[in-house]
Amino acid sequence: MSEGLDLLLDVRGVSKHFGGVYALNNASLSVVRGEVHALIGPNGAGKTTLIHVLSGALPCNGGRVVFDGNDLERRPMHERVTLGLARSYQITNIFTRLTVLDNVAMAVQSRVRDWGSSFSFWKPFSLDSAIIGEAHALLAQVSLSGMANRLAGQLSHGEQRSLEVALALATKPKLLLLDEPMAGMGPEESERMVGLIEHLAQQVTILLVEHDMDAVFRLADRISVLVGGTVIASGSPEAIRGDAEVRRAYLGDEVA
Amino acid sequence: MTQLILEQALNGLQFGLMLFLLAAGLTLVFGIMDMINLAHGSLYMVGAYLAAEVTQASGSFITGVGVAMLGTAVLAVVLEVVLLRRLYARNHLAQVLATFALILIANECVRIVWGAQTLMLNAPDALSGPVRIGGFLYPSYRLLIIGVGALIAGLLYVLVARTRIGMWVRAGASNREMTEALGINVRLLFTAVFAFGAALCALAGAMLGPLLAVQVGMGESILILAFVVIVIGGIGSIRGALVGSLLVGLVDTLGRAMLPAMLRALFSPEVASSLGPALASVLIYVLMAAILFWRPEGLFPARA
Amino acid sequence: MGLYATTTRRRIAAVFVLLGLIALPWGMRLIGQEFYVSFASRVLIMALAATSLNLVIGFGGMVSFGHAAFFGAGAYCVAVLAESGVTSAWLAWPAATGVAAVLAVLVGAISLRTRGVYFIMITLAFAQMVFYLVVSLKTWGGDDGLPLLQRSAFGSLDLKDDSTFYFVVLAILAFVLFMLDRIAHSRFGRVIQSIRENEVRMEALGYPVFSFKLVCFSLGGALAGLAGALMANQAGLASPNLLHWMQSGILMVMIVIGGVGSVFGGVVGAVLLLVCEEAFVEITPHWQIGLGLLLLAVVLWAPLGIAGLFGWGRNRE
Amino acid sequence: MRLAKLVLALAAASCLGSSVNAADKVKVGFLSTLSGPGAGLGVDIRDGFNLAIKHQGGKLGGLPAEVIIADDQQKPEVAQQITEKFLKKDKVDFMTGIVFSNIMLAAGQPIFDSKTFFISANAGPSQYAGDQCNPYFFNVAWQNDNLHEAVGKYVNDKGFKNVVLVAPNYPGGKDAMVGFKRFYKGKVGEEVYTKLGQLDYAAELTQIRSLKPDAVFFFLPGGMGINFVKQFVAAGLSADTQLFAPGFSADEDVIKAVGAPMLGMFNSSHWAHDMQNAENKRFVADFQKEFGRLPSLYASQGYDAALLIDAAVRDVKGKLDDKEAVRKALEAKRFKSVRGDFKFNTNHYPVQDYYLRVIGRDDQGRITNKTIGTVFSNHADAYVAQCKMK
Repeated sequence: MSEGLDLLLDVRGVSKHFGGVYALNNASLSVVRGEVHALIGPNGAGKTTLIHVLSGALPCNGGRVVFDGNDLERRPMHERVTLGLARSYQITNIFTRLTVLDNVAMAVQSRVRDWGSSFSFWKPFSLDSAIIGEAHALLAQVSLSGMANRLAGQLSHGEQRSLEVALALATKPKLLLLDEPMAGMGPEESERMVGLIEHLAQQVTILLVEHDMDAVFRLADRISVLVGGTVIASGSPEAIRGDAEVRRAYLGDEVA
Repeated sequence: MTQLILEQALNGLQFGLMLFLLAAGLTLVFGIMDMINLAHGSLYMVGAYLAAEVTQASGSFITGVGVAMLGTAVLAVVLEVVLLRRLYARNHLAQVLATFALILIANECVRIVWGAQTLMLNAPDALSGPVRIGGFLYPSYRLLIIGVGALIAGLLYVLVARTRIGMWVRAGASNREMTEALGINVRLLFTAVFAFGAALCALAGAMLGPLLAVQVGMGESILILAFVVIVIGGIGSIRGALVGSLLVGLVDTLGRAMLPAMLRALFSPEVASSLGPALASVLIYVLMAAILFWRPEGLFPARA
Repeated sequence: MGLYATTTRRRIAAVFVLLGLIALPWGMRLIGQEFYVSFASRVLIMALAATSLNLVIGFGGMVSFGHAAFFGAGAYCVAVLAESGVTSAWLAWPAATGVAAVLAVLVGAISLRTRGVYFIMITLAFAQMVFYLVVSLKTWGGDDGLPLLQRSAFGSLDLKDDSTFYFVVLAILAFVLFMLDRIAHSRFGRVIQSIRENEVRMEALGYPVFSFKLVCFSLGGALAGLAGALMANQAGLASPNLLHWMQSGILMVMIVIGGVGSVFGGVVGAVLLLVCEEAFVEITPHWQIGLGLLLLAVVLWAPLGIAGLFGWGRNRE
Repeated sequence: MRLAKLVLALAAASCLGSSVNAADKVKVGFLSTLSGPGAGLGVDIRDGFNLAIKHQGGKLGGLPAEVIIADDQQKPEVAQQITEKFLKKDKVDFMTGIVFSNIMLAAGQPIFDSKTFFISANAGPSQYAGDQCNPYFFNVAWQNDNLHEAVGKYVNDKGFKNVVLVAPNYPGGKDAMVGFKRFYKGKVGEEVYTKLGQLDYAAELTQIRSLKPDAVFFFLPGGMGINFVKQFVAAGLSADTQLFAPGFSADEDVIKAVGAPMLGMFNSSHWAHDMQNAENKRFVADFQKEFGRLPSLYASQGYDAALLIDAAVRDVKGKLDDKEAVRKALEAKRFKSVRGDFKFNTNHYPVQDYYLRVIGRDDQGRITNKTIGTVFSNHADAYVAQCKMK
């Protein structure tokens, strides 16, 4: 169904089991360059497991993942990031004891390939004005400029979620995996996050895992539905909304 | 030749079970409380000293062992309530250092109470000689250790796998928060487990006293072996501790017995005689490093 | 205040301490206590060793229980070289540093596959292997150790003179501390400290965490080797005791007392521990009780170490 | 406290001013292993040494004795450190007390360089007996090999044909085996080397049983020896195999720890508490009175070390600055040793008799050593020829 399109991510029949329990069972999915692709599904459907497998945090038990023409099998997490595959975490995962600016600078620094890159032992980091400047720019993008010198641990939940996104963004990804960016947010914070994602969508391809259906249908160009470890449908929001199987398996009890 | 290997294997089994007595308590405390307790060796030492003292005073080895277990358990409760409790939430480095401090304090206290000289603790006369099994003589006291070790292993298996307390313990080892959420008094559970571990420790000290020197510092040399055992087995797993101790016992014993002879077949006698014992003495560390290389969480990780 | 802070004020204080240390030999000569110059060299060497471990544990977050292996390797390297006629410090000391670094790369490459307690134990295992192998080697003196009949030749300086040796040690330590301070604030230093804070996130930001940890571990090992080379010179002996696991434990004690992850933590800890030991020993033969209580007190009430108490630590939350 | 000491030291320094001919007191730096597994040995040497001074009314050679005691923790670098303190800070006249050879070798050179006499009450490394012999080193105990040689001689004389040797896998252990074999010419069934600090000897005992030797000689210092003897007897090997050890593996401290299983074990020594000379009777009786235990051979060596210093100081009439005279006085050894008598060889190691002892019950039913005969008379060590004493 996606032949002829410019595929950025192609997931083919990926499985992952823990002991005898299958979290992913022959799941397939493709993300086209430039789109916002949402992945939805009931709790326990395997969404976060898929994100873990894609980012390299968990090895898969079968299937292939091709990203931007590279087979990802056996590639460690950090290499995937270098290829342009960044993720955010469902449970906020930032450096709470660093300042907000340092958090982002650390992420920016991971891309630096000038002399010595991150194996530079001597030059004080405080003189790395390029990195720091870029970090400030990123903070401005996620509206955290005023917080630059606060400890990340002292931010509000919503601000931490924004920082989480900024960290992923700082690696200059081609594909951004956002794992429930709106988890635990109030309506106002959610609204701000939706705005941020809309803004980001202009620069980067996004695979979005989210429970907030309003947000999903507002943001997504295409939607895939994961149920019981298998993708049962992929298509435009309208097609998904109208898909009988999806309605029966999942949407029925939430939207209808 | 086969008989010799058989006898050496029995020696390995015996040494393994000897280590298991110490490792069982260590792995329990470690697995459930996520607490590295270097002072475990000190409890072992205190157990041996109490056993030696009471055995000499009362003339009965069994009384000695009993009092040692009880006394050490009481000491452990005091220690847990006063000090160790504060360390559960701390990182491993803090735990290592605090319990290392306890080793220093315990060693000096024992030296003040009992002096620097080695204490006497002998097996009851009935068990002091060898018995004949099959084609060879075997020390009866070592058979007793095999028996006690196997008994403790069985008891622990039943306790952990079959009883309600065991269920809590297993729950505590795999997920502390969840156990607490289930309304189990984790604090009390921890104290109880720690006291139980200490009693096992004292049992080990008292049982090994007749084979080993009862002296200050006796805990440290065996503690490292016990740590090797539980790390090989996977921390927190009783089954792992048993497999680990048997593995260490067999590899160490057979290595010492076979390696020099095997090397002699390969190298000149001079090279063999200097290489053999050196290799044999590092064999268990090589074993541990190799196992951790392939299985970085030990053979039976408790927290899958 | 961020994670990697060493303020200007602290640097000024360090300069004053340094000046005091430079004046120490004259002061001691003035009151006729030259003995303490040699004692001070030993303290500074241990401070260097502790600092090297602090780089691994405090900055890199890798709780290594086998640091003595690298310390001892450096000492033995100098002694073995001296026996075969290489007495020049310009050759022997870098060689000791290099040998320790290579050993650390090997040990680290295997050990860093594991985490937590498993890492503690596997590093201990490697140190034990080195210990037993060295003790059984007759050519290296076994448990007698390998004597170093004369101190290394260091250009025109006469290291046999205790004050000269002291100044050389002091200069090396000062340089290493300066270097550590630079590293702590460099890109590399920030990366390893962030790995200590949140390893998974660093990997997810695209950092090859394993390589960074290995480099940090090996750097610590190399510096320990340098300390070992100095120790062999100071004691006139490469002793297997330097390889013993208790030595690893003592170094750990020093950095915990001093301050884990603070640039001066290793120095503060080494000075405090050795001076306390020196003082306790004169009071009672059971001085280890005092040491034990001190250690307990630090762990319970000053988790950031003495350096942390005075706000020299890595962070004040 | 440190400050007070400093002030005292300063005052003392200014009072002394220029060097006086006769010292007003004798300062002895007593460095020994007083903590850790080897502590028992050092404690015995210390107690023996102190008893001798007490017998001399708190004096050495008629001068008030000041003994500074320090613990080397059985660590060479600690010993080296304390030695430096003794030499540079306390400026002692004599040093003594070191138990272990590796510690001795670490501490020796600075002592000799500072021209301070070291009276060894135990450690007798072959280096200092041979090519590294030194005018400032005296040993009142033995050369390390001697006790092994004595056992080797006895085992050889008694016609044992097949002996298994057991020692820890480090050079000291291998040297002991060499010492034994210097006088034992029969067949060595096997030389078993064990891990340093090994706990369990089951594998070695099984191996020994399969070799069917008529005697076993072991050199396993400290706790290792205790473990070995206990397990040897429990394995029932003592029925057909005679166990031999150097004296320090079968002395009162070990007997106290092992008890009955040691009965019937042979060992060599240059001293025994049942020796009948008057000095020894007094020493043994007073030691028991003072410390409530039988003295070990370490205690006897500590006692002799103090007596040697006492005699030398008296000889030179307190003129301790005259190193040459003090050395001559020490070499002359004008005191009666509790072991009967001995004299110094050219390398300053004793030439003395070695005895065989067996462990049995005495009249009071105590388990202890009994002397059963002389193995060597006026025996010297094997290294003296290499010594060119300056």
